[in-house]
Amino acid sequence: MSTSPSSNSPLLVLEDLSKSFGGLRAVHELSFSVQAGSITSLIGGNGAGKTTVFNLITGNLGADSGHILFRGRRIDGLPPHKIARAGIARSFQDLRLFSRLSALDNVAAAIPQQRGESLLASLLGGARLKAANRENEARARGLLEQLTLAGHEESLAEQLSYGQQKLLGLGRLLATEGELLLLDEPTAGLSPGMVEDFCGRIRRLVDAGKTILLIEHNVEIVMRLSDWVVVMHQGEKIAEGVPEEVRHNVSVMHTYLGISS
Amino acid sequence: MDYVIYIGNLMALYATLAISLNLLVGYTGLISIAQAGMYGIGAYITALLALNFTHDLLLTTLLSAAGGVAVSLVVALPALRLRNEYFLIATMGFQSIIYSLFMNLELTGGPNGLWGVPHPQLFGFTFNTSLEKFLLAVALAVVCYVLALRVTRSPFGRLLRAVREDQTAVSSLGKSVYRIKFSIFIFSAIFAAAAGTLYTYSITAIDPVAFALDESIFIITIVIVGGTGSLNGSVLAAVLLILLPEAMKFLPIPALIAPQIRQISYGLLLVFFTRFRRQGLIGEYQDVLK
Amino acid sequence: MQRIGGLLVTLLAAALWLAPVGAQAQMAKGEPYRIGIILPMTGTAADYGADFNAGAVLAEEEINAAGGVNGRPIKLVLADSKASPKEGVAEFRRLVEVEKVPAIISTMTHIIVPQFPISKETNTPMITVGAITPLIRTAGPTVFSNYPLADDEERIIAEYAIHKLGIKKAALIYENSAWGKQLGEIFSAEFKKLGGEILAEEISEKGGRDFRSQLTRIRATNPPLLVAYAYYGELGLIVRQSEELGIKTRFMSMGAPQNQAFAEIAGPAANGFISGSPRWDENAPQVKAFIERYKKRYGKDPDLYGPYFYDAVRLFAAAIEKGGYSKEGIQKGLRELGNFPGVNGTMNFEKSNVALLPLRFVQFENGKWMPIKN
Amino acid sequence: MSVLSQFVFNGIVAGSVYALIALGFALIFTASRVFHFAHGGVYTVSAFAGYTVMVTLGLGLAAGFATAALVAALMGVGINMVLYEPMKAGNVSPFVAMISSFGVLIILTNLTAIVWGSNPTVLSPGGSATIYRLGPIYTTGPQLQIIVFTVVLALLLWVFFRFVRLGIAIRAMGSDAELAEVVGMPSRRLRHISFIVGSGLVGISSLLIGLNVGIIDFNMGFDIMLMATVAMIIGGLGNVGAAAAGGFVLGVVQNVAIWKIESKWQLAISFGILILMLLFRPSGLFGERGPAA
Repeated sequence: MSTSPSSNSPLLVLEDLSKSFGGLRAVHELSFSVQAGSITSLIGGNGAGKTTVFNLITGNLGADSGHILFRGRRIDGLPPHKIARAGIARSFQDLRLFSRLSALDNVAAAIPQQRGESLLASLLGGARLKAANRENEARARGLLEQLTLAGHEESLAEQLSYGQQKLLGLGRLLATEGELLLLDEPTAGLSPGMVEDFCGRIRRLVDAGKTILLIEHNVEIVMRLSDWVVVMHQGEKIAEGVPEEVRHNVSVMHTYLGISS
Repeated sequence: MDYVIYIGNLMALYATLAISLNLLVGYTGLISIAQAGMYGIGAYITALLALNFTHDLLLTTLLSAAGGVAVSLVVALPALRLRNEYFLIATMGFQSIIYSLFMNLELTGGPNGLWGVPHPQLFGFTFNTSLEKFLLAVALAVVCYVLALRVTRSPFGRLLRAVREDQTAVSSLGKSVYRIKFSIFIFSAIFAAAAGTLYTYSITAIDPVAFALDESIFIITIVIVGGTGSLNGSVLAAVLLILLPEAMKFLPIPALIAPQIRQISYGLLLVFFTRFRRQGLIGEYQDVLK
Repeated sequence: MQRIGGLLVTLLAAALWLAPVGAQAQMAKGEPYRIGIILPMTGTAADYGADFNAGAVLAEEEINAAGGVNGRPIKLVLADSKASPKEGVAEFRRLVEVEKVPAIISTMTHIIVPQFPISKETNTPMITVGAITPLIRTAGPTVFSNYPLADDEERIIAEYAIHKLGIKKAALIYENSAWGKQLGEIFSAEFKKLGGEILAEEISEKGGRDFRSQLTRIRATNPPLLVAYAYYGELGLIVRQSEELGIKTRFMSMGAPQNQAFAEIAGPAANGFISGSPRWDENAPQVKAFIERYKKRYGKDPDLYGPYFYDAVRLFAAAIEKGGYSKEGIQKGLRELGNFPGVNGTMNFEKSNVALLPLRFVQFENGKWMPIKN
Repeated sequence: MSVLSQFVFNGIVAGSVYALIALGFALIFTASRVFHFAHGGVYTVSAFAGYTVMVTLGLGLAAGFATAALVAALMGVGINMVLYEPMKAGNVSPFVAMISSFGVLIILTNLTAIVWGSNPTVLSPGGSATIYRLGPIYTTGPQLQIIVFTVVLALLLWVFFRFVRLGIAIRAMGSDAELAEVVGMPSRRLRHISFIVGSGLVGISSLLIGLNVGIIDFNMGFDIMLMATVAMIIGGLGNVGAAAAGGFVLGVVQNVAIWKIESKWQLAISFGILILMLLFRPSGLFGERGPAA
């Protein structure tokens, strides 16, 4: 196993990852990698184990066996917040916004390494803390503005429309400054117009240097956006490749695309 | 006058206890019923120090707070791994164990408790009147309020509320939920223990019953009535709930059932505020307690 | 705020609806003499409060029916300590400052001890009843007790066991409270001083209902004597569960079991139980009359301490008559009463603030407490 | 050895009392996910109601038990209707309901003191129980009755929840309200049924326990609820049979510990066990699932 980082080594590597719940095999000997600066999509039917893979990567679940490497370092076994700090940020299918916090607070809470983030620092206060807070809030406002949420800074997250909540979730994700973004069905439930908007945003993120691992049901979007596609079925990888290859793979047509279209 | 001052003293102590508990319950979503235990730790440490070594106010307060920190570490390390009802039940377990220690250790005087605590001294000044002790309690409440306000308005406070809303999401942002909960738990224990110090000095004799489970429930009643997530609410409710039974003593209720009626009124307040007015008297939002 | 106001109004209405018709006779006229009384009316020790209050109220009613003191009625102002020192202190202060009472009756060791400094500070005389702690002796001139303290009572009980019963080995169980612990520890010390041996020492929780594991430990030591300090409810259960566990021993205690409820709870298992207390001679005519009156008023037997509260109220009434209705007058009055004929015996505060009453030993036989011959 | 066997037996007697209370408590928890502390208040009031009919009015044992069960069932379902159902409809967290429930316990306890007084009330006078000796173990008639009643009841409930459609539905409802509607009954009504049955059982238990102990008092609901909670955690949440088993385990451990440890530490031991369980086996000794994290 090679752990020496080199310029063209992948950003994220999964090696023989397995996880079962009780007797149920959710993920079985799964291996794939994500190249820096790419959009990789994870597709498969319901229960294929996609979200479990996300939970394994982010440390919300512990793998039964196998390794996960990020920038060539093992991250499996680390607690979720350390993995997030290493540069992996995720969104959730059910958003998991801080419902009774303002939109601004939702985004501001995600900014890493804030000065007043520890109890002691917040008790001591001081001018530098105030300045840092102003700066962070300005950054959060900037993000909200980018996401067309200007004017909603003080609204509670739960008071926003569903589309706005999805945007806010993206804003919170971006505020973490993570390098690898795991997006769990970012376009589900959105109007066609908003789906387009989201695709554009995802593209621009990659252009700005982010790497993206995507779970997506909408095949059209997957084909259009992805650089690489990994197909899962019942916890196992059954195919991977560039979108064209995968589209022509018969077994994929049968097990996944055939059913979902 | 001393009676009124004494009641004021109790109000200030309970305001401190309620504010410190509200940081856990209202801001962080940690429903703890071990607050009376932490309060008792401070009270016992103070009584033991004052009877045997020193009744210097600053020293006894600091050592009590240190004791509060030590005990809260013991409670927090396991309890903070649990969520919601499980956390509540674990704190109930610790509350009962702490009470049992007060009740049965030789050191704490067992059920007899400790008595004859001397008046506190600070830089050669002795606080020997009710009024002076009342002012100390008010000072503590003010310090607690100001620091709590500072905490809740800081980025750390934002994280507290974020933890209350969704712990998984907070950890996905690279923030250690455990560290956040741990720090606020300790902060809360420090003020509960300091309130215990002043309680000991104002009453001069302590016993285990003052720090039993009922006391924890009373403190959480103040927090709920005042409004979870509202510091002003905690202060207001501390004043009102101490005043309520005192005021009821002046009502023409038959003497024999008046005490039970007062207890029932506490029960009614708990039911009313959890069922119909979860934001408390002046709480932030309808739904903080959800 | 409005909600709280509404609640108060509702409670007030409920209280008025529940209020019983005043039972006080209107013989005495004028502004009443007020006496404060602080009892545990709620919480685990509420059964004490109910019994103690019954004794005190009977005295209040009788005094007033008989024309009061100096033609004026007396009025008890009841306060609830909730068996909590915090409340006990608050109530003491409230009674003195707001209710303006010049004298207070109080009970329970952990309640009265923090009240001592306030009694001294405000020069308010207090009679403590049944709080048996020797600390009362050193609490200053304002603190009185009309019940002997544990160092006297338990010493005599230990002497009785060793000398009269000729038993040198005993097991001990006591209530896990300031009251029970002091009784138990003082008995243990006195018993050992006289050459006795304590085979086992166990506690019972106030409000506890299952003492089988403690008693099983005691059973293993096969004690010829089991000394038990608990109030009558728990004490009755201890005796009953001892029998159910096959423990064959003689029981001994202070006065707590001397009432009807104990007899019912313990049943025949209590036969041979020896109780030593400064309690009355049941055959004395004034005592018989008192028990009759008590039964008529409450439909049950008096407990141990209730009659001492009855006497405490009468002591204050007599002291007011003698020394006047003021804090100083009442203290002076109490000291000058001479031999006051209490229902429990003759009380005298001339030399000491603690009334010295001789102990009487009685034995349980078929549902009744019988005097021990010789 | 004779001492140890007596300790174990004492534990079984104490455990059957915990188990009896924990049964109804767990049944209600299974259906509604509420820590129904007011159960202790229902226990107290129903005991006194039964006492009034049985002793004060002299209508006999059967009438006493029927009254206690009826009063308890009505109170239980009433509390559910007035408090928990509206909270559920408002999507309020179960621990708010738990605090509310504490309030109801305080109210019922003190109401009992007002109506029936604060002195212990004698339900069965001393000397009325037959004492048996089984080898080195001493016991009484009422103790054996309680143990048998508890074991039979626990088995019946276990069968009910495992094999009867209604029982399976109630168990399923705890985790997923829609699942329960498979039996064609709204989940609301299923919860009402659970409150009626769980509370009715505690009504019967209150008199049974009262007859064994000999006395009842207004304050008896508090301590017993603490122990029932510990029993339920030890056994495993969401499983009625496990809660009963937890009661027995708690009783036996508590009493056997006293064999070697001073009795004053009994309470601390019980809660120590609780915390160890929460830490190392949060799903309980016999539970199927861990805490919903």
